[in-house]
Amino acid sequence: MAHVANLREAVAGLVRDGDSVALEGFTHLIPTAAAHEIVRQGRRDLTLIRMTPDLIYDQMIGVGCARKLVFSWGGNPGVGSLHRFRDAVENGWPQPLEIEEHSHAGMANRYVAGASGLPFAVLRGYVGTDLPKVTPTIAPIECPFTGEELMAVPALRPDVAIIHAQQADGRGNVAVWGISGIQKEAVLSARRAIVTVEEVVEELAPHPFQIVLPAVAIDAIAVEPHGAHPSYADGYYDRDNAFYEAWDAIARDRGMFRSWMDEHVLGTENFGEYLRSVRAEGMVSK
Amino acid sequence: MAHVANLREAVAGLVRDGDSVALEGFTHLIPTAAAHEIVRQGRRDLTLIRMTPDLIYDQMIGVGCARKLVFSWGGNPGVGSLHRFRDAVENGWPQPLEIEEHSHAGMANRYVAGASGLPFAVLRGYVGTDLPKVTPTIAPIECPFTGEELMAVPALRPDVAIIHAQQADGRGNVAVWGISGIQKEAVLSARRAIVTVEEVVEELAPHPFQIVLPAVAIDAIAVEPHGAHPSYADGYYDRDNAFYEAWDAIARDRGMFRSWMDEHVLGTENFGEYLRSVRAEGMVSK
Amino acid sequence: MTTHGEKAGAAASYTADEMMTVAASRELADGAVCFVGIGLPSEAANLARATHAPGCVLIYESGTVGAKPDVLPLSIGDGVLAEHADSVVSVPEIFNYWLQAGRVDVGFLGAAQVDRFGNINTTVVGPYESPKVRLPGAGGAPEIAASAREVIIMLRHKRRAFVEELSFVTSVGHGTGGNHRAELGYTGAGPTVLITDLGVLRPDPETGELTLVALHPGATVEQAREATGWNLKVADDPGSTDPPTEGELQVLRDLKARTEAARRGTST
Amino acid sequence: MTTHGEKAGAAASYTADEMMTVAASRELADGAVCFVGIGLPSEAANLARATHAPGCVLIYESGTVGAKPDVLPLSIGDGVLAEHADSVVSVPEIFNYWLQAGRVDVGFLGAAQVDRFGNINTTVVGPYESPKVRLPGAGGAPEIAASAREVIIMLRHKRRAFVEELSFVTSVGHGTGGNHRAELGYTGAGPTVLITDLGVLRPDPETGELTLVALHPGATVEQAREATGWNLKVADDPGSTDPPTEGELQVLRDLKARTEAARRGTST
Repeated sequence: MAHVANLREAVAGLVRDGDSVALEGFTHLIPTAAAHEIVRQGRRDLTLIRMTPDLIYDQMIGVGCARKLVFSWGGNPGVGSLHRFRDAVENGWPQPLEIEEHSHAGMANRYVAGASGLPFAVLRGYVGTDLPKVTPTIAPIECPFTGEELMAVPALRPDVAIIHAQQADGRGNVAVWGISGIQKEAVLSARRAIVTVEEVVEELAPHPFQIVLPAVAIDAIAVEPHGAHPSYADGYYDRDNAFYEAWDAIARDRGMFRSWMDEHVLGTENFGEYLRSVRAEGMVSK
Repeated sequence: MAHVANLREAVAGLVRDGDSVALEGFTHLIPTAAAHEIVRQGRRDLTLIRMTPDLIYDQMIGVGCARKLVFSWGGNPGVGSLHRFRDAVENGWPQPLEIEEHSHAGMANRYVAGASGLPFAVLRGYVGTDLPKVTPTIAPIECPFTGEELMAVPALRPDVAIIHAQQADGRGNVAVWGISGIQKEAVLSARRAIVTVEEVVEELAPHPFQIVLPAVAIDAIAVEPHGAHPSYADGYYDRDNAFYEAWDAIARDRGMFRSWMDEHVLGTENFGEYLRSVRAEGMVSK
Repeated sequence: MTTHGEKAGAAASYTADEMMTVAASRELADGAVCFVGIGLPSEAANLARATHAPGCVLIYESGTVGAKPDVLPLSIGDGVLAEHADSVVSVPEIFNYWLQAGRVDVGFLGAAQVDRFGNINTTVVGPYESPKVRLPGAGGAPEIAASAREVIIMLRHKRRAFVEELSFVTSVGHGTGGNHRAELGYTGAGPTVLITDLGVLRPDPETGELTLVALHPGATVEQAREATGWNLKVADDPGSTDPPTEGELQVLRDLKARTEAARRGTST
Repeated sequence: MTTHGEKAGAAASYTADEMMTVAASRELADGAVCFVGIGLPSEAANLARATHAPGCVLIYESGTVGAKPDVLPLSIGDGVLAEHADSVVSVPEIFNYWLQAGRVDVGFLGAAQVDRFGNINTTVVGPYESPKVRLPGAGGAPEIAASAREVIIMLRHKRRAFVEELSFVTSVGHGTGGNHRAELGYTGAGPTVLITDLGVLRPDPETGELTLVALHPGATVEQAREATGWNLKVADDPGSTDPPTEGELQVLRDLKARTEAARRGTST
């Protein structure tokens, strides 16, 4: 059952070295505050799971949190490459990164299977591509009624799922509106779930295309205003596009990356300080 | 793409003798107006699909529209038996009714598979029950990764799905709020879809737990105020509980059933007249 | 209508149905996630929520999670279930993401017939192809019985309901007994209690056979045997159910009175 | 920056990229349901919606159906996609209920590399285990290429992008040509057109090999051959693309100017 905690406690209590961790978000509501806290607490050997690894996974990979990445599209959305991700895959820096690669449809259905308590999901896809050659977690399966051959993928059951949402109510129910991506399935597929929110309100109001995750599905809620920076939170703030563009240069160089992380993430106590620190450099639009 | 039609035209154009037809609703937003129109137009040999066949399927079975019923729970919700359904199964009156029987979880997943363009769905269930002995559309399937045995059920692909919703907007997008049951999957699993609505509004406003079915998924929309009677439409009217209770006595007797249908459904031109007709007998609470 | 009531703090007078509902409500622990069937289970679960288990999370198969109805729902998809719910989700989600995924602690079921191993029939009486009575069917019960961590069954004690052999196994309890349920691959414990209007039955830990372990005040072992279609196993020293307290009974009667007013359908 | 423009009604001056976007936008029929990739495809699809195809239904993999962005989305899950959308659904729904179910008429894709049969690589350049360039990966492309009724690809004509052999087949076009795509069990037609900044390629109806069937104004067959890593097949009498009209160009430039203003990030 959800309880409102501070993020440091939530991460300390629920994210362990060696865990498989899914910090989800489909370019909206990226859980940056939580990712930074994992970096600050120096977690190691994580299996990072995500459909769309972006800046926060670039950061976690670059500082050496990750042993493995399970994913379907890794990039700086709207800008280009993830240089830390590429450096890990292409050059094994700072350490080798095992990868398990799927398509979006495959990853989405793996979460659905996990959230459904099933060992696998079935989809039309992968046939004729090179993905089954490099990804062992893809296998053919036959329809017992029609004989048709389809593809199966195993369920994802992360040890921990972490998402950022707009609001929680007083009972610990969590509201996400606008684009909600794979957030619901990520939370429900995981053994433990942490949600950071923009704010806690007494009662949730209806918003367009809102989903509500009941309190009983969540282990800890932490209030982290602007916690999805540099992505956006529908109803709260816009994407900090300048930051995404600036990240390209920061992440391109190992030294520059390290000193940036040291200054803004490892050198700050919490996400509020991080925001002040990057704002001082004019990197937060709003 | 959705166009606003009248219900008579929509049923005439989209529901054919011999079709498989899913009129869905999980005790909320039952598409009664559409069911009556099918009765008035004298459709025959229908395969009726529904998780929770209730009064409207009792009526359709009782007047002889149906050849077969695919279902998981058939009753007068909160009251008791469906006497016309029972008479058809127990005594073959007015004609034999073939049945294909699943659990709710099985039916729900059959719709999901249909909506997903897959030939089958997988679930945990049925094992050790007598359902697989009497229902051929249940088959074991093995997980290609773990070797675990689960059950498969074939997709439902109704020729026509019909639901009742609260609102459509000017573009033909349809809003359902409150309990939305299996309505989305029923519409998306079907080859053709008809939606009756309480009203057309210029722009949809957010409501708690609302889903929006895009216009492109719907073939015809017809405005039928109070069209879910005797069930309820969240935000519009309550359940007419007296009607559900009265139906028990009406449906228990073949003759009484027939004369009731003759008077209120077959003897009226449209749903507005039906409402006036039953109101005259004090059978609509509101 | 039989009435009872002797103990201190106990209600002066109550019906056997009230005793059954109260006894069932006491089985629900506070904070438990409970998948609730309509009718008696819904009555007992809401009594529990209004008394000792305010933190229980009631799930109905229509898709409501954390339902908090102020009157008893007239149907499984009643509007009162959605009104103050924590969330409302689709029917596939409630069965897949909540029940099948193992998020439900307690499944609360009624039945038409039950056998000595807590298997349930809600499909037909008589042969399937030419039934004597066609019942509503499976609904959500098979998967509730399969996937909830434990199952509570409520059923009025009658010989035609407590049968030697079910016409149809709709939902699996302890199967043919012993290890059978686990051998079928079910991870949940199955029926851990059957509450009737006469007493309380629990499965024998070895054989899985339902055993009368407690009698409600005024009920006798002979009554229970007579109302059971198999040779009923009775605990060596069956206990006695505490009668409803004044508080329990007041809350239950208020709930039913509000429900009856709503059922008459004059509210808007 | 090369500029063109001679025909009556045609724009006085435009870039090769603008020609490419305009040519691609013309491929989208009004009313079509189009699954749109980010970048060039999104630009072309929104140009189509703002010109000749106001009734097209744009789907983005983030879950927006009937998106009507007034500026080009900066990312696949940009807020402008949800703002005026007909509906926003979850990512599993968009892939299962919309794409896989066959509700998408046109898939609109970019690529890192393409081969003569319209197969696409967005995974790696070089060996998979030790890549020269690690690309972003599959994303939604494999299933878009698989399940859309037809696929439009946009890619700037460059020798390192138009390759004899892909390092990795991420998404299937016409496979190894001929009937191969159908033999793989795909029902959609696959890539029906590849729009470049030099011209238009369409698959040979027999072999499935991409054939240069039209050149944009000013471009030559030689340029196209030089920018293609395989021995490019050219139609006997390649046509000439109509240059952008003033209207098309105005709408495109306005769209891009609004987008650039938003990208600078001063809006709230």
